[in-house]
Amino acid sequence: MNKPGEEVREMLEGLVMAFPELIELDPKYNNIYRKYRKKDKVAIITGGGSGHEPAYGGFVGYGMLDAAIAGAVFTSPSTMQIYQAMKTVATEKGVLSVIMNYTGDKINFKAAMKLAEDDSIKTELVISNDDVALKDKQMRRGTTITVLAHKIAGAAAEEGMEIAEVKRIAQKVIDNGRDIGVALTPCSVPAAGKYSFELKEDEIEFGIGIHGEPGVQRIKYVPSAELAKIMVDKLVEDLNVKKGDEIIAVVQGTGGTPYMEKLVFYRDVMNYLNGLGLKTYASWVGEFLTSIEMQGTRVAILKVDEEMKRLFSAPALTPVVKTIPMASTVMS
Amino acid sequence: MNKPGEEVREMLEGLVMAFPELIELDPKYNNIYRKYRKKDKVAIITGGGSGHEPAYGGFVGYGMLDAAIAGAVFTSPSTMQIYQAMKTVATEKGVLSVIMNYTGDKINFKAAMKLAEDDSIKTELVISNDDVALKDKQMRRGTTITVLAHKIAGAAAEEGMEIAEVKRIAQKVIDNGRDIGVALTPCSVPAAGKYSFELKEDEIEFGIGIHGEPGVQRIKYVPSAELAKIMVDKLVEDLNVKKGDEIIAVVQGTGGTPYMEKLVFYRDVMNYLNGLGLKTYASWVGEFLTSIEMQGTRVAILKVDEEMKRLFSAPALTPVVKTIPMASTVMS
Amino acid sequence: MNFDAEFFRCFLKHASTEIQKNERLLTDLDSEIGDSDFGVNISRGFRALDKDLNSNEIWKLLDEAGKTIMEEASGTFGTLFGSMLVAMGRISKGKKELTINELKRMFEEAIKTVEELGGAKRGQKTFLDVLYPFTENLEEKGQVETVLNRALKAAEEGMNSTKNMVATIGRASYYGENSRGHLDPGAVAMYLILKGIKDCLK
Amino acid sequence: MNFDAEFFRCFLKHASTEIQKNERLLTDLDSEIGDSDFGVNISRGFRALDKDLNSNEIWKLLDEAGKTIMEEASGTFGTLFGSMLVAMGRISKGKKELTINELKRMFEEAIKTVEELGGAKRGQKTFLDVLYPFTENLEEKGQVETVLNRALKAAEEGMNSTKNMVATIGRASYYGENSRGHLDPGAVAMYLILKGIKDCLK
Ligand SMILES: Nc1ncnc2c1ncn2[C@@H]1O[C@H](COP(=O)(O)OP(=O)(O)O)[C@@H](O)[C@H]1O
Ligand SMILES: Nc1ncnc2c1ncn2[C@@H]1O[C@H](COP(=O)(O)OP(=O)(O)O)[C@@H](O)[C@H]1O
Ligand SMILES: [Mg+2]
Ligand SMILES: [Mg+2]
Ligand SMILES: [Mg+2]
Ligand SMILES: [Mg+2]
Repeated sequence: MNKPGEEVREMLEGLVMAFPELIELDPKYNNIYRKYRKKDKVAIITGGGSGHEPAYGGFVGYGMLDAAIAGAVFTSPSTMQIYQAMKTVATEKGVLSVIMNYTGDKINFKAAMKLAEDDSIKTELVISNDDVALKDKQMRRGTTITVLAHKIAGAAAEEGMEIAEVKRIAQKVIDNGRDIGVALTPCSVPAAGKYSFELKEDEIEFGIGIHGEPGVQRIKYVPSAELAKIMVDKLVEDLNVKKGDEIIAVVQGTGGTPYMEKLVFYRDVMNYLNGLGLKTYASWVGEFLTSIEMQGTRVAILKVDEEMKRLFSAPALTPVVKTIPMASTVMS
Repeated sequence: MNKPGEEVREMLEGLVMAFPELIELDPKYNNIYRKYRKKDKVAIITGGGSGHEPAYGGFVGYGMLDAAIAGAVFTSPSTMQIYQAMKTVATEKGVLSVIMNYTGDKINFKAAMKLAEDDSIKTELVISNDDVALKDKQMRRGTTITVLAHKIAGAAAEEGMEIAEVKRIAQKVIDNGRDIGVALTPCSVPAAGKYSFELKEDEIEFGIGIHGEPGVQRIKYVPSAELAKIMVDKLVEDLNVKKGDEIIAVVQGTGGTPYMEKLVFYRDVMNYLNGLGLKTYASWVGEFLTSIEMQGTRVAILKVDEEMKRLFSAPALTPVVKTIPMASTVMS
Repeated sequence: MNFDAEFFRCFLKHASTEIQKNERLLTDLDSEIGDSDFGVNISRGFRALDKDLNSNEIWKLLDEAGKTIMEEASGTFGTLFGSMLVAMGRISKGKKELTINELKRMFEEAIKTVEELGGAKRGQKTFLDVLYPFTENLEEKGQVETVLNRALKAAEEGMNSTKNMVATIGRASYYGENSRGHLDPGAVAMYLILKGIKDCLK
Repeated sequence: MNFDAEFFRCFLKHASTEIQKNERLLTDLDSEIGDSDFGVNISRGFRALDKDLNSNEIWKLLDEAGKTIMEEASGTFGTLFGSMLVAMGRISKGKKELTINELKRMFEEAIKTVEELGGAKRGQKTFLDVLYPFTENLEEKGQVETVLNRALKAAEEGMNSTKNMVATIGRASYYGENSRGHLDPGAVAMYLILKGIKDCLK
C-alpha cells in the first residue's frame, strides 16, 4: 500500500488500467462506470464498502452493471458519491440500485435516491438479504446472490425491459437465492489494524459475514466434504429446494483462500449437490465477493426458472464475468 | 481438506468438474489432459509440484498445454507419471516438455524422456530459469515466464510447427523473460505443517521462491509504488531492456494476496514501466503461479518481438487463459 | 414574526459555531458507544458550510447546506442530517417567509425523512429523541420567542432522556445494555444545532 | 563364466532382501542429511519387485524392474536407480548371456545415465562414488569370482569414502559442511545392492 486512505482509488486505477476497453473511473468519487453506456436501457448500479474485490468494479460492463460505487474499506459510500453515479448513468428508463442489506448502504442509497428524484430521475431499489446465517429474514445480510442478481437483472436491462420488470427480476433472484460463509482465519481491516476475531487452529467460524463479522457459531474443524454437507444442507433447507430442482451454484474463496482448498471444496459441494438430486444448470468457482485476505469459503445456490436461466446465459462482458452464449445456430 | 495425501487428486477433480468441456483427468496418475487433442501437432506438456494453482492444470487446453502433470505439494511428479503423460499425448511430431529449473523435476522429466524414446516418441526439453533473485543463471529457478512460454509455444504448436521450431520459440521466451517475487507472509506446506520462514510485520522477503524458500534479502516494508520500482529495476537491469522496447508484463498475487493489494501494485508497476518508456504490448494481472496461501507478489516481464506478439495473441481456450484474438476483418 | 432566509442563514451559522466548539465532546461521546469519528466528521461538515451560505432563497440555502454536509460528513449523522435539510428545503420551495406553523411542517418533514432513511423510531436512542419533542412543541399559540424556548427546553430534556435509553438501532446498538448510561452523541449534536435558533430571532 | 537371466534375477532378489533388511538403517542415514524418506521409499520399491522377476530375457528383466522401482519409489534414488536398470537392459537387448566385459559396459552405461539425469560427478557424495570404483574394477583378467570380490571391495571403500565428503549436489548439499561425517544413504544402499552379486555366481 502507498498512502493510507488512497488505497481504494489506487486499486480502482489499477482495475481500469487492466480493462480500459470496458470501464472508466471517476477518480473524484471512486465510481467505476461502464464505458459506452446505452441510452435506452435501465441503468443498474450498486455500491458498498471496499475490501470485497472483485466486487463490484469487476462486474461493471456490458450485460451487468453500469456503475459500481466504492466506499472506503468496509464503509458505505457516501450519499453524494451515489447521487453522482445516479446522475451520470441515468437514462429515461431510470436507475435501479441492487445493493446489499447493510444499514449504511441502505441509508446512503435511499438518501441519494431522494436527491436523484429531485432531478426527475426515476429510481428503484432492491436489497439483497441472502445470507442464511441469521434466522430473522429482515436482519439477513446481503452476499453472493447480489452478484447473480446483477448478472440476471443486468441482462434483463440489456434486453430493454422497463424498470418495474428489471426490478421484479432482481427481486426474484434475491428471493430464490441463499448464501452461507465460513472462515478459517479472520481478516484485518487496514484502518483498524487488528483482526476481527480470534480463532484457534482447529476451529471454523460458521456463518461469517463478508466483513469478518464473527459468525453465528464456532465449530470444530471438519473435513472439506463434511463442511460442504453442513453448508449445503443449511442452504437447501432454508431455500426449500428438492430433488429435480434446477440451480446455479457459486463456490468461492474469501480472499486469502488457496486455490487448492477452493477446488477441493468446489468438488465436494458439487458432489453433494449431485447426490441430493439437484440439477446444476451452471456454476461459478473462484472469488467474487471477498473479505480482504480472509481464508474461508462461501457457497451460494440460486433456484432458477426458465427466465433466470435465459438471462444468466445472456452475453456479458465485464472484467470478471465474460459470458459468451452457446448458440445452436451458426451463421457465416 | 479431506484425507491427507488425497488433496491433489481431489483438487484436480474439482478443476475438471468446473471445465469438463476443456480438460480431463487421469486419476491414477493425477494427469490433466486436454480434451480433443490434435493428432498432427507437437504436444506440449509440463509438470511440477502442486501448490502453485492455477498452474498448471489451469493452462491445459486449446492453444496451450496438452498435459499438466501434478506432483504432491511442492514435490516433483514421478518419472512414471510423466512417462504416462508422454505416451498419452504423443503425436508424430513429438512431445515438448517446458518445465521449471528444479532438480527433481529435471531428473524425472529426463528419465521419462528416456523411457519415451525407447517407445520411439520424439521428445525435447526446455527448462525455464527466469527468476532473477539468484545471480548465477545456472542456478536460477523457473517461475512465471514458464506460463508465457506455454502460451506462446502452445500457439506455435497449434500452428503446426515442427518440434525444433516450437522448442526454439519456447527457449526464446525463456531467454527474454525475467521474474522476481516478494513475500509478506510465509506459506505453510500441509505435509510439513510448519511455515517456511518467519517474518516480522514490517519486513518483506525479497527474491522469494515459489515454494516459500527464503528470499535472497530481507528488506524493510516500503510503500507499494517503491516496491514496484525496486522489483522492476531488478528485472529491467537483468534483461537489459531500454526505452521503446516492447514488453508483456505479468503482475500476480501469490495465493493469499488480497485483490486490493494486487490491483494497487499492478497500477504501480504499470505506472513505473510507463515512466521508463517501456511499451506494454499486453499485461496479465491476477494469480497464475502461486505458493499456496502466501501473501506476496511477483512481477515478470517478457521482451517481445513480432513472432512472440503474434503467438501470444493467438487463440487459446483453457480454464484460465481464454484468448480471443482481435481481428481487424469481420466476415458474416 | 416570520422566518426568512436571513433567519435560516443565522440558524446554520450558529449551529456551525456550536458544533465546532464541541467537536471534542462529540467525539468523546461517540467513543463511548460508537466508533469515535463523530465530532471530527460532523465538524468538518459544518466547517465546509461556512463558505456556502449565500443564497437568499430559503430552499436553496437549506438544499445546498444539506448537500455540503452530506458530501463532507458522510457518516450516519451527516447523511441523515443533510438529507433532513434538503427535505426541509424541498417543502419550502418558492416561499420567502415561513410562519411558525410552516416551520413545524418543515421539521415534521425532516422527521419523516430521517425515519424513512434510517428506520428509527422514538426511544431508540438517536437524535430523533431530540427532534420529536422539539417539533411537537412548535405551536402557533403564544409569542414566538416563548414557543421556541419551550421547544428548546423540550429538546434538551429529550437529549438528556437518551442517557437512560438502551440503543436498539445504529452502531450504538452493538453495545446493547452497555449503551445505557451514556448520552447519545447524535442527540447532543442535534440539541447544540437547534439551540442557536433563539439567538436568530430579530 | 558368463552372466545370464538367472544371474540377474538372483542379483535383484538379493538386492531386494538386503534393502528390506536395512530399511531402518537407510532411513536413519537419510534423516541425518536428507528428508528421512529413503529407507521406506526404496524398500517399498524393492518389495514391488518381488512379483515381477519372471522374464527369461535379461533386458526385459532389467527394464521391468527399473520401471517398477521408478513407479513405486519416486524419490531421487528410486528414479536414478530405476533409470539405470532400464539403461542396462537397453544395451543388453537380444543377448542371452553377457561376458564380464559386457557387464562392465552395462555398468558404464548405467553411470552415464545417472550422470546425464542427475548431473553429479565423482566426489559429490552420492551413490556414484560406489558405482565408479566398482565398475572400474570389473576386468577381464583373472577369475570371475576374484574380479567380483575385488570390485565389491572397491565399492565398499567407495561407500566409506563418502563419510568424509561434503555433499555438493542433491538434498544433502543443503547441509553444506554439516554433511561431512555422515555416510551417504544412497551410497550405502548401492553397496547393499551390489553386495549380493557374489552369491549369484553358479
Ligand atoms: N438509524 C438511525 N436513525 C437515526 N439516527 C441514527 C441512526 N443510526 C444512528 N443514528 C444517530 O447517528 C449518531 C452517530 O452518528 P455517526 O457517528 O455519524 O454514525 P456512524 O459512525 O455509525 O456512521 C448516533 O449517535 C445516533 O444519534
Ligand atoms: N544429483 C544426484 N545424482 C546422483 N545421486 C544423487 C543425486 N542427488 C541425490 N543423489 C543420491 O540420492 C540419495 C537420496 O535419495 P532420496 O532419499 O530418494 O532423495 P530425495 O529424498 O532427496 O528425493 C542420496 O543419498 C544420494 O546418494
Ligand atoms: Mg460514529
Ligand atoms: Mg463512522
Ligand atoms: Mg530422501
Ligand atoms: Mg524425498
